[in-house]
Parts: sequence; structure tokens; C-alpha cells
Amino acid sequence: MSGSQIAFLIISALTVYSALMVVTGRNLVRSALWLVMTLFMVAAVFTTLDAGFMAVVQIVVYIGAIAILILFAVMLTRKVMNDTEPQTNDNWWMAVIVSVVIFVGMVFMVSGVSLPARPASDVSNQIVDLGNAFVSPNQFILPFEVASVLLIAALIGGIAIAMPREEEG
Amino acid sequence: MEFINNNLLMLILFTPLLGMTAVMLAPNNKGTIARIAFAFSLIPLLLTLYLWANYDFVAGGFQFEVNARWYPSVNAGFHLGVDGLSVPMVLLANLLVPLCILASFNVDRIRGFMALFFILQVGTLGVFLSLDLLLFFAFYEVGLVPMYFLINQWGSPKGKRELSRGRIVPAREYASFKFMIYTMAAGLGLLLAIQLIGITQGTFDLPTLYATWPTSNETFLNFASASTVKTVAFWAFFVAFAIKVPLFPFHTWLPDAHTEAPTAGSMILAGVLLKLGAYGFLRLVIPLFPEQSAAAAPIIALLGMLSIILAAYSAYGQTDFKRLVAYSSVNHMGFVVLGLAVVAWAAGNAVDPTTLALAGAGAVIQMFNHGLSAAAMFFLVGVVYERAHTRNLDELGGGIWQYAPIYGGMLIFSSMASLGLPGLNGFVGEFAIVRGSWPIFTFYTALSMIGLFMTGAYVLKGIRKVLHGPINPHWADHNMEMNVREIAVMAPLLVLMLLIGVWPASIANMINYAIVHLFG
Amino acid sequence: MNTTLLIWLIPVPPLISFLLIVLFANRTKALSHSIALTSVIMSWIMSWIVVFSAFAKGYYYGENPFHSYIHWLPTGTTYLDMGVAVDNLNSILLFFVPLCIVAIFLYSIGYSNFGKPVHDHDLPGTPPHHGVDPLYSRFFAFLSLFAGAMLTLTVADNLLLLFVGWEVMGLCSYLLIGFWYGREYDDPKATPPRIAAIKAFLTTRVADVMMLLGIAYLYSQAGTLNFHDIFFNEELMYDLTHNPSMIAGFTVANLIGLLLFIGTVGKSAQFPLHVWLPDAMEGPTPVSAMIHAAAMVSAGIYMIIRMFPIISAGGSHGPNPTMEIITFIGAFTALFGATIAIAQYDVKRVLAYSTISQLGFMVAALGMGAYVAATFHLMTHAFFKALLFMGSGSIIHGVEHGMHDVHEHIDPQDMRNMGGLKSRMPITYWTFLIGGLALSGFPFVTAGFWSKDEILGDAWAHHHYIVFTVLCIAAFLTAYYTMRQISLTFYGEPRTKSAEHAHENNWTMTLPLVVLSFFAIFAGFIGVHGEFPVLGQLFGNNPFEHWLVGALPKDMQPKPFTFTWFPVIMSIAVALGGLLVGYLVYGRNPLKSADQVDPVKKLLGPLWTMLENKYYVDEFYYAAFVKPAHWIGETLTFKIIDRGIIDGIIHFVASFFWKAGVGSAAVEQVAVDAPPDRMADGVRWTGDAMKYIQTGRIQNYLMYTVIAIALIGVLFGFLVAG
Amino acid sequence: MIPLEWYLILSSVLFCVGLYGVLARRNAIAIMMCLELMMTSITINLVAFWRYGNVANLSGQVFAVIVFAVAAAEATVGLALAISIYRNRDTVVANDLNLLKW
Repeated sequence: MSGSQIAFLIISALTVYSALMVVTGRNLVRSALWLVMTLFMVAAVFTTLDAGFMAVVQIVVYIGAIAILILFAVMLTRKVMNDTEPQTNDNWWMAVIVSVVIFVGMVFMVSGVSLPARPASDVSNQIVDLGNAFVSPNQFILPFEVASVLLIAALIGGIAIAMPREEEG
Repeated sequence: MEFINNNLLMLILFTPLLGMTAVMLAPNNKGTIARIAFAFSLIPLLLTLYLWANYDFVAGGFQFEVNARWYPSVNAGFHLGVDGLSVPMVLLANLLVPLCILASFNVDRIRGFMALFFILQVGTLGVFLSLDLLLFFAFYEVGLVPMYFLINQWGSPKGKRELSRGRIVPAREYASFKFMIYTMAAGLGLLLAIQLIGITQGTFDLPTLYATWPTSNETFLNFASASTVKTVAFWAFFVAFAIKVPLFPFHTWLPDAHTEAPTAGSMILAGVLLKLGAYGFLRLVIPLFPEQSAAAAPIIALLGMLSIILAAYSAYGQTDFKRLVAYSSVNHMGFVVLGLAVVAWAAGNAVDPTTLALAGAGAVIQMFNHGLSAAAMFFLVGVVYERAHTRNLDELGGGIWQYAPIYGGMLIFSSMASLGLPGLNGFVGEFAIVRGSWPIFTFYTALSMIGLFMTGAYVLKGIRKVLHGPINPHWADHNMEMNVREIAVMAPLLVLMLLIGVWPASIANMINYAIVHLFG
Repeated sequence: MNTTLLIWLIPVPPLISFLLIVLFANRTKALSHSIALTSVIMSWIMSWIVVFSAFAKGYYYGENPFHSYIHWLPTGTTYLDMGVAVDNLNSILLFFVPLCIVAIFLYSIGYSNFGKPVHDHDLPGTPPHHGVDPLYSRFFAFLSLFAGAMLTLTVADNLLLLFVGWEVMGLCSYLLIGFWYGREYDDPKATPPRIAAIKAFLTTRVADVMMLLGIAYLYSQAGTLNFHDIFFNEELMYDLTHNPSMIAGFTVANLIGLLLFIGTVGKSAQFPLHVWLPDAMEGPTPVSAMIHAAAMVSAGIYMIIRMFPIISAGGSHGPNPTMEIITFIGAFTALFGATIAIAQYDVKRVLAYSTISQLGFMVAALGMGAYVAATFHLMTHAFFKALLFMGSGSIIHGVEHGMHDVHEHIDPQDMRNMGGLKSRMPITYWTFLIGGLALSGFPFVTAGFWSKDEILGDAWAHHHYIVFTVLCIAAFLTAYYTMRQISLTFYGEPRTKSAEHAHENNWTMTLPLVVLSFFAIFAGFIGVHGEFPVLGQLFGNNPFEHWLVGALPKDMQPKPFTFTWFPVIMSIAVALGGLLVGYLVYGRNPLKSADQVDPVKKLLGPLWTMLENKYYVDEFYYAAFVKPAHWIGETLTFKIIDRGIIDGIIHFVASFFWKAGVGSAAVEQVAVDAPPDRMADGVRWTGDAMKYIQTGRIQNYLMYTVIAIALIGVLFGFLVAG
Repeated sequence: MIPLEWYLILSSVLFCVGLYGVLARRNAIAIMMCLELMMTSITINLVAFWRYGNVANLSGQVFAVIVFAVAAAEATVGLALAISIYRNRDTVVANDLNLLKW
């Protein structure tokens, strides 16, 4: 077992642990903070894959934007649900079973999948390549633009939905 | 003006739908709906008066024709046109509809009532206007449906009718059903006969058929000779229109339907719908089947005579005022049929032109007159029923004249018109018919005098049981007198009855030319 | 203004008066009678202008009468024309009809108690006892229409317009006989006015429909209904006279004449259609005068006189069946009516039967070809019978007032309740006496004598001996019952308190009586037979006859019969004899009390009962015609034919289809509907059961989805891997 | 070197944990957080396959970026919905939102 493997295991353990804390936590604010932790750990996972850019994006977008957004939402809606109530519904046991079954199935599927690792030198220039790939007509300009339109639409939609109705104001 | 001249018949035919739309969209207020319906019903009337004034009856023939593609795959066209026969009938229909509407300001569910009435108007007008067999049939059937609902939904709710073996059914359902089934059954044969003509001739266009069909020698699908085809078609037409007239022994639907229908329904039924049958004889049966008509003329005359006599006796035997008036319709239409029989006879035999013209024009005038007087009588029955809530002559018991002098005067006036008092309209038609049929069907004419006599008997019975008699204290707290609206319904009818009685040439000129043109 | 236009205008004022009263003046009593009276006076003046300008034209003016017409009804390429004409015949009617009408109108004002206030006890539709008739305006409206119709009939130049007036009069008689339609009698056998009205209308209608056939027949044969055009067209008259009709033994003209005569039988109340006339007495008395003297019954006679050329067609070549029938019915009715009249107590009913009898005289005269005599009697009869009716009305009115004064309840029309009125109602007495003597044919000074003598003389001269005998007996009875009536009413002592308190009526009622008395005496002198000693020459050699025959074509004009003494003596004898017998029985020994049995009743026994009951004709008609009509109407045609047979067939067919429908519906339920129905049931049941998974909660749906994916995955795994 | 399998299993674990959360949590915002977890697990997969596949082909990373974009959009709209519902119905409990019940 190499050092990197040990590091991965530690990171994985932390990831899983924090993820579990997200789904089981009674306090939503804490859950949200554990979510930040999880996402941070995933960024760490990305670094083990030599995807530094992805790690940075993970931190900036997920933690910096989404997680914070969620935190705000939690705080805005906080008063309707206090910590004393059960945080799971009546079907939680079924959810457990289903999740475990799905997990077993996935493990069954992925076990035995193995590809030879590429040397780290192959991935040297990835940020430049990624930038080119996004704006190159031959590669991913269309998905990229669609994604940007999607974001704009989501933005406007979010505003439109959450905006108070006139008669309320 | 140019537009009106070019589309006059289309306008007359479809402006009632405008009224229907207006009624449907009107605010939900009884008075408003009624007034709107009345106002819109005047539009066709005004257009018809314009038509009356502009129809050139000396030239005769079909005028203001409209001929559009309608059902090209079977060669049926949307062909409208009027001649001196249809103009008076259209006028009659469009005159009676506003009066009927004016008479029905108090019905419940008025919106539906008025809307159905306008549809009924379209149906009847369509029959009088169409010059295409298939179109004729279509409109003929359109008229049935609204009438069915008018009787079924707005008929008198209390009546019971006892069937065989003591089964009792609500009378209005029985009557509406009988009306519908009877007329539909008639229509079935009519439709088959129309198809027969259409298949052999390849067209449904009436002016064309006038020229080709009576002389055509085509066999039908190679198995029936031309004369067989014509005879079968003739009897199908005959039964269809005999039921509609109605002619003995096909008349029993009429007393039931008339008795149970709402007042306005009875008015339009007696005033216009019965005329469809007689009009069918003149427009279709006799011109299309001259030989067969001439052969059947004695039978037609016999049935006409039986209608006159038996219906007069039946009317005399009634205790229900409305049923009495209903039977009087059969009686009066019997005279129309007697006149038609002469026209039919003339289609295959040499007849003095004066006789023919008198019989034919007499029949049409009688149709018009009966439309006026029967409508008036039914309305007056409705007036007394609305107040006394009974139509039973014995329960009314006479003595109403003291409380309702205007009503009494009008009832006597219209009764006398219906009785055929000279100087009023009924006499003109009856005299012309009697004179016309005397040289041809002397015996039947003489016998039908029994019916004419009994007409007097039942009319006077009605007057006595309603108006005459010592003051009946039972009606003292009912306001029996007519109100202004009801007088307004009666006034035009009374004026027309007097006008036609005194100066029959006012309508007879046009009719006379039409008869000469068609059959002379 | 030219004369033909005036003729058009003659019937118009009363018709307009009718409309005006009905529409506008029906609340003002004074205005109503002013309008009505003015209108008939206008008609009267116009009529007389026309009549006298006709007289000025000379005797043979009938060939070119005042005539005017319009196209009334188009008949193919020709027209049925309506017009008016005045010739020698109807100028005579125009002379006396408007005069009588004016008298009647004036009389009606007093008769209806005008001037007294409306009394609460007088209900509309019943005879007024205390005040003015509540329906006063309506009464004048109907009278106006009646007058208008009569005048229309008189001036008509064709049979159809005549028929129009004829029938409208029928309506007016119906309305006026039934004017007191609310009246009820305690006696169940008595006919209340509303029934009498119907009886009158329907009985005459029996005749009218026959007459209509006659008109239709004539029209179809002649092509015109214009009197002048038919009678003066020799070719046409020849055809009508010689062509056989569908009935063997009758020529066309005979049959037409017979059919038209049936109209007269009804209108002029000849046997067997006389039954309506006595009951018509239920109407107010001016109406009786109008119907029985001036207007309606005269119209019937006028019509057959007018149609005389048709009726008498072929008569010169031997017996004409139609004329024989007419003569027989006339003579029979004359006797028949007279016999009934002797046993009646109702003052108006006596006159009613007298009218029937006198009309029989006219009909019989016409049947014998006595054209002039019939017309002459028509005129004189109109005067004296109008006088008598109004006199009887005056009597009744007087007795009613007596009744009102003493609060007694008797029948004011029953002659047994009268007596001694001579001194109490002098004007009425004297005028009634004049009328009665005229009716009896009192020799030389009354109009009735001359006209009746003319008829008898004609019958004798043309060898109708049986008819002559019958008419003589009838004339004797006429004089007898007239004297009986006068005696019972005026002579002796009052038999009731009411009669004792009766008093003379006001001038509106007596003035017409006086005027008509004048004519009842002097109208006879214009028709005295030219060969009558002294008087014939004195009165201008029978100007009436010379004038009247001008209405006929020259070859049809009857020759005056040769004067003989026998019929004159006979008519004097029967008149005086009848009066004498009547006086002996009733005048010399007046009844002592109202309950006293009639002296003749003992003598005649059951025959009297039969006469009193009018030979039971009404009862016979009721059993033979009215009851069967009820049965036919209520049971045969309605219940048996319509409801039973026709509806039975329809219901049978309907029930057949109904059963077929029920059967096929049953088959369909089992064979066709069941499988899809059960399937549908299953689907619905499943849906019902399954709907609970539709919780509306997104997480549940997601859960199902994931489970499904898991299952599919497992399955897939087994399939692929296994 | 770390075998690809490990990443995939990590990703699976993360996914299933998220799945459990989505199915079991009552709070709508919590559900949203769990959705983010699931989404993240997918990016791990994508990036891992890039790293172990043809490195020159950047599809894996590109898709990962697009997943970020989708996640951001989803979070925006989802949270807006949650707030809107909260405003209208005073609840963010997913079980109470059952208007589309049978």
C-alpha cells in the first residue's frame, strides 16, 4: 500500500463520514456545514486524480456558491422546522434498504473494473486544453453555451419564483 | 340595399340564428331575454315584409333564388327560392314567431325556450324556402327537434294520459314522443322516396325535377318499372305529408301534441307546422306526381271529408278547451285537403280553370287563415289557462265575460273567424274550397257540410262554457282580463283576420297567380 | 254625391258605429247610443235618397239598376266581383228596413232604462230590474252590427255578399239572443238565453251550410253570383232551366233553388227548422223586433224572392218540384205556427209563433208564384210585427216596473199575470191594437188585410185550392189568437199587483210605436189590387205591383191575377170571425185570476197539451239529433275511433317495437355488453385499488422508481450474468 | 497507484448515502443537499474515468464542469421553489406537499 493509497483512504473515510453526517444530522445548519466538508473532501479526491482545476472549481462553485446558497435557504426557512422533530419520514427504513441494495448492485458492477493508470506527465497542460476544448467549434462549444443559457434561465427562473407576489407585497 | 336584395332569402332564413345567439348571450334576466328575443324576431318579419313588397307575383315563378354548392357528391344543392305559394307561408311563419315570443314572456327557463323557438323558425322557414329535395328534407327534420323539447319540457306539467290496460303516463311525455315518432316515421318514407328520385334522376334540384321527373321513363336498378317507382314514391310522399297535415286517420298525434304543448308551442304548431304538410302537397306531391295524384284524388278527397266530419264531432265531444281547439285544427285542415284534392284531380283531368284556381287558392288561403285563427284561439286558451289553471270547460263553467270583456270580445271574434263567419278570414277560404270542390267531388262536398255545421256547434260550445253563464264567483278573485302585452299579441291577428275577410284580394292575388302558374 | 256611391255608404255608418262603440265608447252610455242612433239615421236618410231616386227612374228601371262593383277575389284569370245594386225589389226593403231599424234603436234607449243609474243588483248579463242595463253600450254595438249586416244584405248585388250579411246577422242574433247570457231559470224545462242563442245559431246554420252549397252550385254553373248577370242572361237561364241535375226530376235550377230555399227555411224559421225562433224570445225585446220583423226573418224571405227567377225556372211548363216543396212547407208552417200560438201564455211567444205562421204565408205565396204578394206581405208584416213586438216589450216593461214597485215575483211575460192594462198603458194599448188588427187582417183599414188578401186571391186565382183552404184556416187562427192576446193583456181587471201598478213608458218607447202604427195602417194602400172596386183605382191601380215586377226580366214578370170576390169575402170572414171568436172566449169573460185554467183547454184536452208543448218537436230533435251528436262526439269519434281504434293500432305497433326493443336489449346485455362491461369493471376495480400509491409525495414516487430500477438491475444482472 | 475501483466505490458510497437522504429526509432543503451529494459523486466518476482513460480526451472534465453548471442551476431553482412554497404554505416538509394526491 503506497502513501497515496493511504491518503486516498483517509480522504475517502472523511468524505463518507461527512456525507453521513449530512444525511443524518438533526440540525440543518450543521448538515449544511457537513456538506461543505464533504464537498471539500471531494475536491481533495480530485487532487488525487491530478485534476487540480476541477478541485478548484469544486471549491469555488460548490462550496462558494451552492453550499452558501443552501445555508441561506436553511436560515430563511429555519423557523418552521426545529431540531426536535424527526428529520426523516416514515419510510426511512425502506430508503436504507433500497440504498443498500443499490450500493450492493453498484459494487457488484464496478468490482473488477480496472484500467491502467496513466502517468501524471500526460496531464500536464490540461487547463489550457480544457479552455480550448470549451471554445473550439469542433469540441464542446455547444454544450458550453447551452450550459450558460441554462444558468441564465435558472437565474431568471429562480428570481421569478422566489419573488414575492405583488398582492403580497 | 343591393346586398339585401341579393341575399334576401339567406337573410330571412338565418337571421333567427342571430336572435338565438343574442338570447344565449343576454344577461340572465327574464324580462331582458324576452325583450331581446322579441326585438330580434322582428328582423325576419321586416325582411319578409320587404320580400312581400318586392315579389313580382304577376311575373310568377321562383324569385330571389340562391343556388350554392352544398353536397356535391350526391348532387344536392343549397337552392332557395320563393314563389307565390311560399311567400304567404314565410310571412305567416315570421309573423307568428314574434307573436309567440310576445306570448311567452312568462315561461320559465326562458333562455332555452327562446333559443329553441328560433331554431324551430329556421327549420320551418327552410322548408318553405328550399328548392332542393334533400335540403327540404333536412329542414323538415330540423323543425322536429325543438318542437319535441318545447312540448316535453315546457308542456303542461299536470296532464296524465291513460294508455291501454290502465297504464298512466305523463301526458306531455306521451304527446311529445308520439309527435316525434309519428313525424319521424313519416320522414323515413319521405327520405327513401327522395333518394329514389335522386338516384334515378341524378339530381335533387326541384325546378329541374319538375321538368324531368313526371315524364321520366327510367327504371330503377333494372327491376322496377318507372310507374311502379313513381307509385311507391307517391305513396311515401303522401303518407309523410298526410301525417303532417294531419289527415284522418293519421291525425291522433295532433290533439295530444297541441293539448300538451305550451301556449306558444301550440300557436306555432297549429299556425305554421301543420302548413308544412299541405305545402308539401302543393310544392312536391302534385307537381312531381301528376298522374298518381289524379288517380288518388278521390281518396284524398274522401280522407279530407272524413277529417272534416270526424274531427268536428270529436271537437264537439271534448271537455278540454285546448283539445277542442286542437281538433278544430284537424277539421279546418280537412278543408285544405279537400281543396288540394281538386288540384290533384286537375293534374290528370280537364278542369274548369276557375274551379281549379278557386280550389287551389282557397286551400292556400285557408292555410293562411287557419294559421291566424288557430294561433289566436290557442293563445286565448293559454290566457285563460294561465289565470284559471284549468282548461276543463266544465270547471271553467262560463261567466267569465263579466270579468274579462276584452278577452270575451277577442275570443268571440277569433271563434267566429275559425267558424267561418263571412266577413272574417275563415269564410273566404272555406267558400273558395267548397265552390272549387263542388263540381268535382259533389258528394264529398255535400257531406262535409256536416262538418261545417258541427264547427258551429263546437265553437259555440266553447264560448258558452267559457264566457256565457251567470257570474261565476269562483273567478272573482282571479284577474281574468288580458293585459296590454296579451292584447298586443292578439291585435295584429285580429286586424289581419278582418282585413282578409273584408278584402281577400290582399293576399289572394299573389296566391292565385301562383296557382295558375304552377297548375294552370 | 252620386247615387252608386251612396249605396256603398248605406251599410257603412252602423258598421263604423259598431267599431267605435266597441273600441272607444264602451264606457259612456250616452255616447254609445248617440253614435248608434246617429249612424242608423244616416243610413236611413241615405237609403231614402237612393230609394226615391230609384222611384224617379220609372218602372222598368230593374234592367239597368244602380250598380257598382269591385274585384273581390281573383279566380284564375277572372274575378269574383262584389258590388252593390239597388233595383225595384231591394228598393222596397231599403224603404222599410232602415225605418224599422231607427224605430227599434230609439225604442232600445227607453227599454234599457237609460237615464237611471247603474244599480248594484243588476249583474252584467242579466236583465236589469232596477237601473240601466250594465252592458248598455255593448247592446248598442251589437244592434249596430246587426243593422249594418242587414243593410249590407239589402244592397248586395250578388248572392255572396248577401250571404255575408246573412251570416253576420246570424252572429248578431246569436249575440243578442244570448245577450242576457247570465240569466238562469228555476224551471229546468225553460231555455236560458245562452242555450237559446246557440239553438238559434245552430238551427240556422244547418240551413246556411245547405245554402252555401246552393251558392257554390250556382256559382259553378253560372260562373257569377251577380243577380242581374244571371237573371238577365237568357242563354244561361235556359241552360239552368233545362239541364238535369244529379238528382232525378230536378233541373239544375230546381236543385239550386231548393238548396237556397233551405237557407230560408232556417233563417225564416219554416218547419222543420222553426224551433229556434220561439226560444229567440229570450233576447231583449228590441232584439226580437229586429230579428222577427225588420231584419233577419225578412232577409230569409227576401233571399227567395230575390232568387225567384231561379226558383220558378221551368215552372211555366208544368209543376216545378221546388216550388211545390216551397208551397207545401209554407202552407204547412202557416197553419202549424198558428195552431201553436193559440195555446201559449208568454206574450212574446205568441208573437213568435205568429211570426212563423206569417212567414209561412209569404213562403207559400212565393211557392205559388205570387211574387208580388209575398213581397207585399213581407213589407206590411215588417211594420206591424215590429210594432207588435215593441208593444209587447212595452207591456213587459210596464209590468216589470209594477213588479219592482210592489216587490212581487212573477213572470212579467206571462199573459195570465196581466189584464186591465188598457187604462194603465193607453198609447201601448192603442198601438198594439192597431198592430193586432193589422196582423189579423182587419178589413180595408189595415195593411195586413191587403197583403193577406193579395196572397189568398193569388192562391184562388191560380187554383191552389188546398193551399187556399189551409191559409184561410191559418188566417182565422191568427185573428183568434191575436184577439186572445189583446184580451188577456189589456181587458178585464189586473190579475196581479204588478199589472195593477204598471204604467206607461217614456217617449223613446212610445214614439216608435206611434210611427209604426201609421205605417201599419197606411202601408197597405199602395198594394191594393188594381181591379178592386173603387179602392183599386183610388190608390193608383196597384203601384206596388207595377213597381216590383220591374225587378224581373220581362218574360218572367208575373201577370196580375184576375180579381174575384170569393177570396176577398173569405179573408174578411176569417179575419172578423177569428176576432169575434177570440173576443167571445177571452174578451167577454176575462180570466179572473192568474191561476184560472184557460177556457179552451177543457175543450181541446190532450190536443191543448200538445199545442202547449209545441207538438214536442224540440223533444224529438233533442232525442234524434242533439243526443246522438253528443254521443258521436264524445264516444264514437273521440273514444272509439280516435282513442280506441287509431291510437289502439298505434299503441299496438309501438308496444310491438317496445317489446322487440326490450328483447334485443336483453340479448345485448348478455352477449354483447357483458364482456366489455366486466373488463371495464376490472379496470375500475384495479384503478380503485391502485390509486392509493398516488400519494402526491415526490419522495414516494422516487422510492418506487428506485425500487423499480433496482429490480430491473437485479433482473438484468441475472439475465446477463446468469 | 490508486486503483480505479476505489474511486468508483467511493463514488457509489457517496451516491447511495445521497440517495438515502433524498428518500428519507423530510426537509425539502435537506433533500436538496442530498441531491448535491449525488451529483458530486457523479463528478468523481467522470473525473476518475478521465484520469484512467484517454487523458488527451477532455470529455470527462468537460462533463464534470457541465454537471457543476447543472447543479448550480438546480440549486438555484430548487431553493427558489422551496422558499416560494415556504412563503405560500408555511412549510418545507416534503410530506406535506401532496396536492397531487389521488
